Amino acid sequence: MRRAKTPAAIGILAALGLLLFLLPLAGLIVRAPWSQAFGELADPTTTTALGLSIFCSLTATGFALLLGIPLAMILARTRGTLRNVLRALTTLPMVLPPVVGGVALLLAFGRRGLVGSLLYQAFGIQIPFTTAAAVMAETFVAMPFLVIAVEAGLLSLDHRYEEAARSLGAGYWRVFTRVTLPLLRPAIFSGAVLCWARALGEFGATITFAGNFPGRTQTVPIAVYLALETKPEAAITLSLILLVVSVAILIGMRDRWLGAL
Amino acid sequence: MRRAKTPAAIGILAALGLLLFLLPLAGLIVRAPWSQAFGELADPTTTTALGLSIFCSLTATGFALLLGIPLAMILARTRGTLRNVLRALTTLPMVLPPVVGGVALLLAFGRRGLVGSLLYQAFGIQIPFTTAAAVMAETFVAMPFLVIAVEAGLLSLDHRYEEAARSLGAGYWRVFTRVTLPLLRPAIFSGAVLCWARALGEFGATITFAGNFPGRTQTVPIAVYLALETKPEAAITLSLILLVVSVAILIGMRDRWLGAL
Amino acid sequence: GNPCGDGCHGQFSITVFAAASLQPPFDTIAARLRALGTTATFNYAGTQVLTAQLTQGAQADVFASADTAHMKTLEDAGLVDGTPQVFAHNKLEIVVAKGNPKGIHGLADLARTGLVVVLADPSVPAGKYAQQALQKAGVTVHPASLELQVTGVLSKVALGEADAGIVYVSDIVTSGKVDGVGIPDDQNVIADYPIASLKSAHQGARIFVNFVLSTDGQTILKAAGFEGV
Amino acid sequence: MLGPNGAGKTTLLRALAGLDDMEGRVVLDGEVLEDTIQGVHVPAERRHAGLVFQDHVLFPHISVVENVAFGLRAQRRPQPAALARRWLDEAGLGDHADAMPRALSGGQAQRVALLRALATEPKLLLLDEPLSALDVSIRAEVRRELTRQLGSFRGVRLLVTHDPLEAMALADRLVVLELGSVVQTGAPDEVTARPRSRFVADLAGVNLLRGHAHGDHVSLAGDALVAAAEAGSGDVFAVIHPRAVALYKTRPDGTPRNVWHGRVDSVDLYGGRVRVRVKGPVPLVAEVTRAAVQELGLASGTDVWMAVKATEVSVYPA
Amino acid sequence: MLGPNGAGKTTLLRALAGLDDMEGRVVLDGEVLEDTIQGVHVPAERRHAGLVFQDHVLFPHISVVENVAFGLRAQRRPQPAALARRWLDEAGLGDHADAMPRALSGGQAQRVALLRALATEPKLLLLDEPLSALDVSIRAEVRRELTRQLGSFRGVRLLVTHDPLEAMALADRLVVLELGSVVQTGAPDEVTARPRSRFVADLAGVNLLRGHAHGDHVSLAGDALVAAAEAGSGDVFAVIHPRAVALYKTRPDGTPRNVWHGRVDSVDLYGGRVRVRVKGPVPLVAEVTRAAVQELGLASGTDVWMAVKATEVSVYPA
Ligand SMILES: Nc1ncnc2c1ncn2[C@@H]1O[C@H](COP(=O)(O)OP(=O)(O)OP(=O)(O)O)[C@@H](O)[C@H]1O
Ligand SMILES: Nc1ncnc2c1ncn2[C@@H]1O[C@H](COP(=O)(O)OP(=O)(O)OP(=O)(O)O)[C@@H](O)[C@H]1O
Ligand SMILES: [Mg+2]
Ligand SMILES: [Mg+2]
Repeated sequence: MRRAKTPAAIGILAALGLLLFLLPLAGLIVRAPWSQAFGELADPTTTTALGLSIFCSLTATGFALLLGIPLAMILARTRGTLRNVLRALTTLPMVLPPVVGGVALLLAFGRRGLVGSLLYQAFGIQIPFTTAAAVMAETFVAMPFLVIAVEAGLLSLDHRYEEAARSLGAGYWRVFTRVTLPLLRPAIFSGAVLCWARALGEFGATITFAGNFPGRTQTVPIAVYLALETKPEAAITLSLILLVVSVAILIGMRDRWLGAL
Repeated sequence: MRRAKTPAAIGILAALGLLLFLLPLAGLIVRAPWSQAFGELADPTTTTALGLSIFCSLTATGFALLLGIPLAMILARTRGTLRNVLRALTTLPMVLPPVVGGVALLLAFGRRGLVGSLLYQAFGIQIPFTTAAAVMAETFVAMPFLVIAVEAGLLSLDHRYEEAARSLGAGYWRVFTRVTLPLLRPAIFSGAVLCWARALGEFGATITFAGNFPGRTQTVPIAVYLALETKPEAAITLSLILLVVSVAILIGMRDRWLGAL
Repeated sequence: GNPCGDGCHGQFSITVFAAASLQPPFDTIAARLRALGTTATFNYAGTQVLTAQLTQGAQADVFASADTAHMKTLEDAGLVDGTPQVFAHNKLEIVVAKGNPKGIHGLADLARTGLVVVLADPSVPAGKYAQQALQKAGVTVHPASLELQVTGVLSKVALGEADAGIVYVSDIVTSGKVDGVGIPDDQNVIADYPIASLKSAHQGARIFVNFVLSTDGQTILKAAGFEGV
Repeated sequence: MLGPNGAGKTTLLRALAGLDDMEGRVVLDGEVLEDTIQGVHVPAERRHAGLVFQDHVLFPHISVVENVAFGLRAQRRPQPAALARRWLDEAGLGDHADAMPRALSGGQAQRVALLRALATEPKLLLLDEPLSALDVSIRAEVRRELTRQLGSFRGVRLLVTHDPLEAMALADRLVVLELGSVVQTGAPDEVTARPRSRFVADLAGVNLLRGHAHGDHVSLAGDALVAAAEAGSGDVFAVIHPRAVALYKTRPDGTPRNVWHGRVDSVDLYGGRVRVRVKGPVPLVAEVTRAAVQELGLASGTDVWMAVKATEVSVYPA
Repeated sequence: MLGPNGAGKTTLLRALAGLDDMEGRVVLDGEVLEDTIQGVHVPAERRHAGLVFQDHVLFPHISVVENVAFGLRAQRRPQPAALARRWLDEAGLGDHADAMPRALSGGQAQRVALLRALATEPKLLLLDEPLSALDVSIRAEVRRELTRQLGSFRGVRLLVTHDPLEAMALADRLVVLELGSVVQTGAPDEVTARPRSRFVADLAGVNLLRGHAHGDHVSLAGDALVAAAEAGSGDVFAVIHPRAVALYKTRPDGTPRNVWHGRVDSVDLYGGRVRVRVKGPVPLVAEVTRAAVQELGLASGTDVWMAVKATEVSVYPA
């Protein structure tokens, strides 16, 4: 296809936009004490935090998929004001400053919280300060991205595929798993990537709701924050390691998953 | 259309997902000292912070539109690995812990930063700790949402509309403003909403890069953070005010803009 | 008398970078100074954020830190004008829920099983001091969380998630939502709060520093739970 | 089933398949599928109704053979893939079994969609304009395949089409739907011989007039009269085949008892012949030879006389 | 312009409109629009080429009149909206001027798309299967409108179609494209009288055979011989009209010099007549009456004899 030449103005604006992302990154890379990077990587604190971060963000993405896809399905078939209200509610965790999100989670699921107090009295279970709390905080903050992407995918889905499947005798679950989910794959995948990225960088809600304990709730962003306090260079290195890991995963997965359909 | 009955399992999962959003919100609402809410609203610190938050988040959204749409256009027509790399770069600010994002912005645009030092030496301009810095921090953190949404919109756009316009004699800018932008409106709008919501809740990068000066850089999330230190009830009230404002705007705008097309 | 000593005239407008925990007394001090013609603008944040901002070239006249280590960082970077002066001390206290339902009377009680204890991380000053205090008392606790800020400890106790923690006296005074259990002086650690005017600060900086060190300033700080110098 | 756009053909098929809400009763081979009054609704997946859409709607994410096997798997038949492959082989599509649907041409895809529906051995086969999305050049081929497949299919077949050729070629019985109700039904020959609506007349390619019969003539709205052999009485339809309409430059004197004046509206090539649409008190389409068009110098706007023998007008009650 | 799927018809139109990259030279009224060798490329927006797509592609976000006015505004004509409204009024679409495109029926939308292109008074009008997305029932009407509009249009018109009727009705000159190159060009009658490819023969509805001429007969691949009046010599095409093919149950004795045996492959209704496709050494399609089909009991699989008079075989060099 022959397109009109892109005017310089568009190119310049795009370049400015890209610079806004690239310059800070360049700043980090220039200032990072690369000689220490390997030492940092060998540090058990780093590897533990990295492992926990990856575990928590993937688990949170898993929960977001489990709860978010059904939620998006309900949203997509709701009509009128109710839908706008539900949608706005889903967008809330994005507007809420994460620290307040953490406080809100404490008020709901903490030892004295609305639901948490019942759990504590009945089973002696306390959610905060556990890895489960970190996963929950990340799910809370990151799930909206998945829900919004999947809902958009559902709205643009051609429902005749599902109808064809039903008329071929497929019941709900067969249609859902063999037709709906595969057709939604691009939307689910891009939503999951956004969700995962957001969960990986989550800090405010996690520290407030789950606290900070190495190996249990200390994810990389929290470790980075602590390192900023005592050894800022290490913090920068740690952030870069997080970036490299996530970029590698992003580039690696995108083609494999989005390319196929 | 007659759909298959939604199995209970889907409904239950969706309800669980919704509860994850609703319970914390309920927690906030139950615990908020409503008697103080009006006093809080009358407090000039609150109103100043709210005004600044709205100004900064809207301006940041404006910049994100100005830079992000061209960037998305370039991304949408790039192919192969370069595209994956550019896309991953655009997703970075989401993965980066916000405080590190703030440090990165300082390293790039601070008085001693890569570009900031040049600006300072040449013009005596210093970006950090100004309202401009707050806007920049919010743009940095929130723009990816817009870029991703607009790029997705561009990829699913039927380019024959643009071709038809060209063959009718419309030059680049006429096609862009009269055809491309109007057709992209739903994508641009939903991207802008996400971007705005994220900018409104931004805290870590803003406090690090722009500081915490009432009336200049103290947005609501920063005011909330400070209030958490000294008077937690006020922090909760303030968050709820932020929520109400943003939900009102979200519900109000959605129908007007998305309904039309 | 004149709080700023000699050579203090006219209208000044200064910028103060101060640790977030200093907000209540410093806001009062600013109100008093404004009556005398000096307007102070504050940038309250965590000490380490402020340090990062200052080393990256932030323009400020006064820096009030919650510990000496960060002040030292700035001194080493050549950003401090003159010698920093300690303007307040803060002692540690055990923070418990209102009414002390768990009956905690000393550091030794923190080692009890079934008690949820939250401390600050050893890499932040409050955490480091708490660690020292526990060492002096010969107590080993298993904290549920190592908070990044003192306020994290405070709010977890205030919200009932934790049964006890170790914070500064001033935090408990400011909060009003929790009770404090004193730590004997032989186990306690005293935190120093240094203040300094910065390079290229103008004259108003001295006025602020002097007021903080004056009797009036010290009274305000004491009311907020700090110990004077 | 035939009907103009928006008549409700698709809606009816979807309701029969259980995909749309409806009011009424559907009984197939004695089994009640739907009964609003008694509150019966058999869900789509248990109706054994095969549905073929206008544009194939093959599942894009699985191979052709898996598409055909989809319904077999849903029915838990043994060896679904092998069975699906057999269906494809029989239809001469075996080579494409492992291709993805997007690699097929439009005609192949539509044939696979038909096989996918047939493979489940439905009791009811619903086809919604299965050929209309195809190019004219491959339509004939797919129509042949469809005829063959439908011929050997034993259940009830319901085909929606816009195309009269298709309807005549494939149908045992025509149902004409207009504005949501059935207006005419019967064997193809019957229906086209006695059209009861403009739509059917257009499909059959004949002129339809409506009027009131008085023994040997029919009076139309606007005072025009049409002489007919045995008109009967009451409200009637009158049908005149375009081939029966002769055109003249001047008023003809002759046996034809119907002679009207008019003005040529359009001239269209139609196969080897030409269809001339004439406006006037009795608007008709005449089918004449190319030679006649040149001889009479017919073009849009020309004044002409039309003559029709009374015996060529067939009249039946409205 | 005609051609099978994937022949490159759309690609050619797009290249002419300046929307696709191409190699070669395009000259319109003496103005060089494209010349790869000299590096000339006039961008699409300055070519004055009106393009009409298969499915209208009206801008969905502006009203019908604004759609028509779009090109006028781009050309900075005075009073674009009033002018656009005039075009719509003339075409009888004035009532829909303020409607949004999605409120139009398919036929109306396509007519508006045509007006949108015509309103800019292009020097070159490119139409890519403008009728193929329409229902059969409204296609005739839009075709009439198209004929009228194209008749009064003075620039170069290039119409792509799959439909032979459409081609005959609208074209002054046919261009047949296959596999990216022009295979035949000329007036419609010439092209259909002497098809040079299976595609054209199918369109013309005739049987095309290819072989080697030896005076009074043509030998086909596979040893079959076709007697023809004046075959000439060398590689030739032979054309036989389906109406010239007679069918018999037993081997006929008579004047026709060409008698072949075959087996019926399919029987299709075609208007009032029936087309019988026969497989055999010389595969042909015969057009016979319905009565003949019943009399001979023709069905798929029946053995038949075909007879064709030598004078009905027209032969011309390949
Ligand atoms: N019997 C009916 N009862 C209620 N609504 C009807 C009925 N028939 C048709 N409709 C309505 O008419 C509209 C058009 O119907 P439908 O799409 O079935 O027409 P169609 O005959 O398939 O047209 P096309 O030829 O364009 O495919 C639909 O919105 C449908 O809801
Ligand atoms: N002359 C050519 N040079 C290079 N590529 C060509 C040429 N002609 C056709 N193609 C390629 O063939 C493919 C099909 O072409 P195109 O879509 O133009 O076919 P078409 O004749 O319009 O088919 P349809 O009848 O299905 O619309 C395109 O991918 C095009 O790139
Ligand atoms: Mg339909
Ligand atoms: Mg094409």
